[in-house]
Amino acid sequence: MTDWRARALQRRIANAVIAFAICAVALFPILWGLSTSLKPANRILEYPPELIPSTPTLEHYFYLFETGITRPIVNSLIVSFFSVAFSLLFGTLAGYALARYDFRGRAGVMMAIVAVMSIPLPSLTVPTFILLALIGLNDTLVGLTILYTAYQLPITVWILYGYFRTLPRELESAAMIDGYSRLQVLRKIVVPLSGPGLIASGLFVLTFAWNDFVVAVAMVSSAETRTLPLAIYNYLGFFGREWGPLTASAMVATIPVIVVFLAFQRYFLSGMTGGSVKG
Amino acid sequence: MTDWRARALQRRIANAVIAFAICAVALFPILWGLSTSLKPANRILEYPPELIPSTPTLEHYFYLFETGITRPIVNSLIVSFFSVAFSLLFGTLAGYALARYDFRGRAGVMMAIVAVMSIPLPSLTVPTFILLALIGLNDTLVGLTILYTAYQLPITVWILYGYFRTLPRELESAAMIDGYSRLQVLRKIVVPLSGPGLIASGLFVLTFAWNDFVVAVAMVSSAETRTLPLAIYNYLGFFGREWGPLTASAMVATIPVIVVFLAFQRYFLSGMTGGSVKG
Amino acid sequence: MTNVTFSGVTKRFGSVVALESLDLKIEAGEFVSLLGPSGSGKTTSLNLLAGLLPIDDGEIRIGEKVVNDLPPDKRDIAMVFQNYALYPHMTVFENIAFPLRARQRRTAEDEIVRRVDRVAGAMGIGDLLARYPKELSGGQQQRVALGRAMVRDPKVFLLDEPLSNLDARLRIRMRHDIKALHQSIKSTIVYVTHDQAEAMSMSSRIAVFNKGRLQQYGTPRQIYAEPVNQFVANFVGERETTFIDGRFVERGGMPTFEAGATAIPIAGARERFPAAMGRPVRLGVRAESVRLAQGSGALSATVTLSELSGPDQILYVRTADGTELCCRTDPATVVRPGETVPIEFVAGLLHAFDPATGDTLAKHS
Amino acid sequence: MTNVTFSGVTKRFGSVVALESLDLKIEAGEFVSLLGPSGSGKTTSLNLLAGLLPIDDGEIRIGEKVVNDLPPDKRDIAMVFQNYALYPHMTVFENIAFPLRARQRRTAEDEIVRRVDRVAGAMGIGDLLARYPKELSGGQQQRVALGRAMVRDPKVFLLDEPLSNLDARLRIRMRHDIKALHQSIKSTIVYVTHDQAEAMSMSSRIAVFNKGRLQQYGTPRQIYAEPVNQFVANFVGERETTFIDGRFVERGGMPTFEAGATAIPIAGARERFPAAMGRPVRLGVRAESVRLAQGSGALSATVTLSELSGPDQILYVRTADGTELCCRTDPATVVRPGETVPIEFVAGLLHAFDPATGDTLAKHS
Repeated sequence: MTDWRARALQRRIANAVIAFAICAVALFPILWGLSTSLKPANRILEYPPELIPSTPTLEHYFYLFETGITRPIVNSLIVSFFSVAFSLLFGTLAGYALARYDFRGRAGVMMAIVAVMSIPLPSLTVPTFILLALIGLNDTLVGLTILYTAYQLPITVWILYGYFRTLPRELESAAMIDGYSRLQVLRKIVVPLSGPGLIASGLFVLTFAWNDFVVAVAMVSSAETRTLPLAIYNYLGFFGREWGPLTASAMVATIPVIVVFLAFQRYFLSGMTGGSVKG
Repeated sequence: MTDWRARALQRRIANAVIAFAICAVALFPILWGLSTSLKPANRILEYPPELIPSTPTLEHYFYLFETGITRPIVNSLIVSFFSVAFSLLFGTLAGYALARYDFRGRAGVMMAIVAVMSIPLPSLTVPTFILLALIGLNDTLVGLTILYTAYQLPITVWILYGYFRTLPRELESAAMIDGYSRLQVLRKIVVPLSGPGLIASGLFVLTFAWNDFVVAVAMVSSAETRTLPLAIYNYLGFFGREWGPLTASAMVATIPVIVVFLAFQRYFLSGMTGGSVKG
Repeated sequence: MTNVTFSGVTKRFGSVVALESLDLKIEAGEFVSLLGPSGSGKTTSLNLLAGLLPIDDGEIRIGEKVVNDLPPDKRDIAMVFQNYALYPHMTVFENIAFPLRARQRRTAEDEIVRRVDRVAGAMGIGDLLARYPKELSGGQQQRVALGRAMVRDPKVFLLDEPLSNLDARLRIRMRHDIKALHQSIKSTIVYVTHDQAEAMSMSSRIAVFNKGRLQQYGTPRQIYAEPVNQFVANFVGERETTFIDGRFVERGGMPTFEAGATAIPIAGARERFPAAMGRPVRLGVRAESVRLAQGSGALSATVTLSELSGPDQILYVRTADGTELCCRTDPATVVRPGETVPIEFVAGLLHAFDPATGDTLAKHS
Repeated sequence: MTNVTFSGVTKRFGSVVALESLDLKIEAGEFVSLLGPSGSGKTTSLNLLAGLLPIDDGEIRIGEKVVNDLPPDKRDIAMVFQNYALYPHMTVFENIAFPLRARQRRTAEDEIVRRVDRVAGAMGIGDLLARYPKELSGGQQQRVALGRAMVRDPKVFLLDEPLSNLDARLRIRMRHDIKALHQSIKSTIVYVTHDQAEAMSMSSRIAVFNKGRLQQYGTPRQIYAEPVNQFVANFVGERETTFIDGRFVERGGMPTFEAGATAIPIAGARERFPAAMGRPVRLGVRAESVRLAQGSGALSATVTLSELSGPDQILYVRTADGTELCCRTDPATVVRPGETVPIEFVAGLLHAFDPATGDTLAKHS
């Protein structure tokens, strides 16, 4: 065996180890959560823990629906859907304006956007709570949707801005020479070509709106407007640590998001790492 | 005035309006938070609210330090620093391996990474709490650092992977022909050229570790290990809604992050929108 | 088929003058190239004509109509871009049909199909109509872009460096195809390029730009053989022109160019450069202005390199005083580096300029 | 200054054979170009020689030493990349000094300064040493990359399409400069390019690749004048070669090429293609193989286009049976599209191939 082949083999082994390690670290918690949610309550805290439950049960999942997790799921779906829709709508308009017009103050706008993306949520929660209370929208799904859209608009604008900048300007010049208005260009040329960018930013908003606990806990007080993350934390707090329902509800919240992400991951990657459109 | 000029003027006005609207939306909550934190307690909930406090006071800030916010600040600094350091170290190694070796299973690794980035934190919190408890690291800063690093490693790997892919491979071939080992190439060629990518992913980790409430509230029970976001929520919970100290502590948490972001925003933007290095 | 007129057209970007008071008249059916280095104003001129940039001063007419204030889609033009600007989410058919469908006044669908088929046939892409742009080669994308421009029978075609993304061989073929296309459709074409070879081979007239100003406007032959100034002489031609400062004097009845210690007799120089005798002159020498001399009495030079260039051989030679020149010879002539060869200048292919202004001293027809 | 030998070198990527059993001997001090279209195996050969890819089969020697298993830095080579691969975070000085500093055995700092200065002087970039790569023009970056390769006096220089990012004019100048550099340092140079003009003008020998196989290896003159097969004949030369299928027959004592209804008398064809008489032949015709005939009796053709190409004129003509040919003429000859002109073929510049195999039928020296 030559040096070259020995080194190639070493390299392959190193690669496999790295790949395995990354996958393991990445997926272990979620798999363990799944495993835990399928164990009977009395075996969850056993030491040493079982990786694969020997007596799997769906009892915790049934319990969830008995204790009324349906309403929070519907609430979360509504809030997430509209947050994504509004973020994409306003994000597209603002991102396109920033990407295509070289106006004075653009640098300032971009800085403001970055600044907002960096603001800790707790800092935003307080003033916005007061705001919502003043206009009477606290403890409503409308209020929550407005907040999620507002919080996620900067990152949406910024991802779409980056994506639009990768589209060749000539595509738009060509369409305008051929008779499109600026708005038609945006709707029929830019948007159809920005699939990956829209998906990437949409997934960002979706993940946030679907998972948010911090904002919701401050804004929501009644059971009717409770979202899924609040419901999950319920099992952490009110009845003591009920590990079974807790992990089961976490899985209910997690699996859909993972499915959506995996379905779109190709676009997500290319959306974040820049445009794939070449003139 | 010609058509062209009329349209150019309309466009300029539209731009100015958009720019102003974005800045206003973006910065309003934070400015209002700042304003609120400087108002005396009895004027905070006044209606209509004052935008600029007529009788500004630092009383809430003094109160924060009297009630012992120093320790949480130090804790947050420690945890944030080490989380960023470890994430960048492991993220660089893994991201480089993924970017440069075309091995079987790379697509699987990337999918796993994306999957993990999409997992709601609450789902992760529960299993990892059990894990940390088992190895005796719950309610310690070490445990928190490990968790933050683990949670943020996927996005770090992924940003750096994207960045490394934009570096021309020939730079590394050239250095290897001239006598560098693979590790020297990574240390002396790749890392120095990846400043924007490192800064972007470092800021992601920093923001998360500095701002996290969800993980910390589950992992931390003693006052000694309390981090800054927990301290802030203290003012929300234990003593009723103390708006003054609440907004003041939110400002204490926010201002440093915004300063750091603005200092690095140039790199952050180019780090996320792809490499700026041309061969 | 319409003429185009620029009258005193000026464009500034901030404080930079990108185009200064351009006057240019393009006749109906002409193929005019705007040639120049980057930043010379050629692309700015095209964008002003297309309506993609507003005009600061002056007037552009297409036909008799002043178009200064018309938006791009009202100018009845078609444009082909350097990167082709094909819509990636549309098939070749949809790309070519786009200008017909995008207009306010819709074309009937069967008319669209008929027209797209005809254009695709003419461009030799009839079998690609169902494909997407990313499935095509560079040359095929180019043809689709041209087809899209042709489908609507516009008054003027604007082509912005359409060949610069193709490789050398394909570029030469497309040069021919575009020129053949022009002959068959007889439209007015305005073609922007920085490649002098493209402009020379395709155009009926060339406008040479430098630093925002029009330098010369004429047929390829005029531009090549009678450059009005040093910039034009240097910019056209495959290789850079060598410039030698000196003066023309009379020596033994023969016009002679003196540069330092070197004296080069040039037969016919008096007729070609009547204004140049007895004054400081900058001589412009191209590879074909230099040839190996048969007899003696000519200048002698040392060969430093020889290179084959297609069916020619280029010799790089150095004269006694260190001037480097190129010399075009037949490849059958075998010369080795280091050899000394006699060379002579061909008056009719030389150029002479005023060293102060750079303007030509030749008597042009 | 060392020779390089490929013996039966094969490289596969998965099931694709990128290079098949290459045998190639490059003499010490030669300038050899590896020429071919993309995917032909030329760049793979270079990467195998550099050690950037492992060899699947066969043997590569640098000098007497088999280097198959040596890592790149142990092969004593230097490489220049298409994108220059300058380190953006280092100054020009640090870039050029890099190969000296990166080696295990360090060079003394004053020796480094001395050597970098010498190389920078030779490359004419002595005043750019403190700059960063992004502050340089493309041509300057190219010179820095060459300087970095030269600083260490390697056994072999590998150049991977180093000129393809430069514009036409600069490319021609750098061709000359690199060839002059080779003459002064006399190192062995292996140069990869897809541009036949570069290979023709610079190389002492050219290896033409296609589809992973070496097609022909010879001097530029041989490659151009005596192509061994149809691929080589078509790939070298500025324009594509026109191929006409037909046969050579004897007509009235004159060798005549018959293609369909067309009969073209070609004086001297019998001597040039002794094996071609009376059998099916594919004739390869370049622009310089066709000229305007003086007398009568020659083939007549209609001019479709004429283009100026530097100091030449290329006529595109179409014969009665529809064959398209190029014809190189003097620009002084004024011919308008649509005119009919008499043309004739120059036997010594024609090529003939076996239509079945594509191999040449010419008698080569």
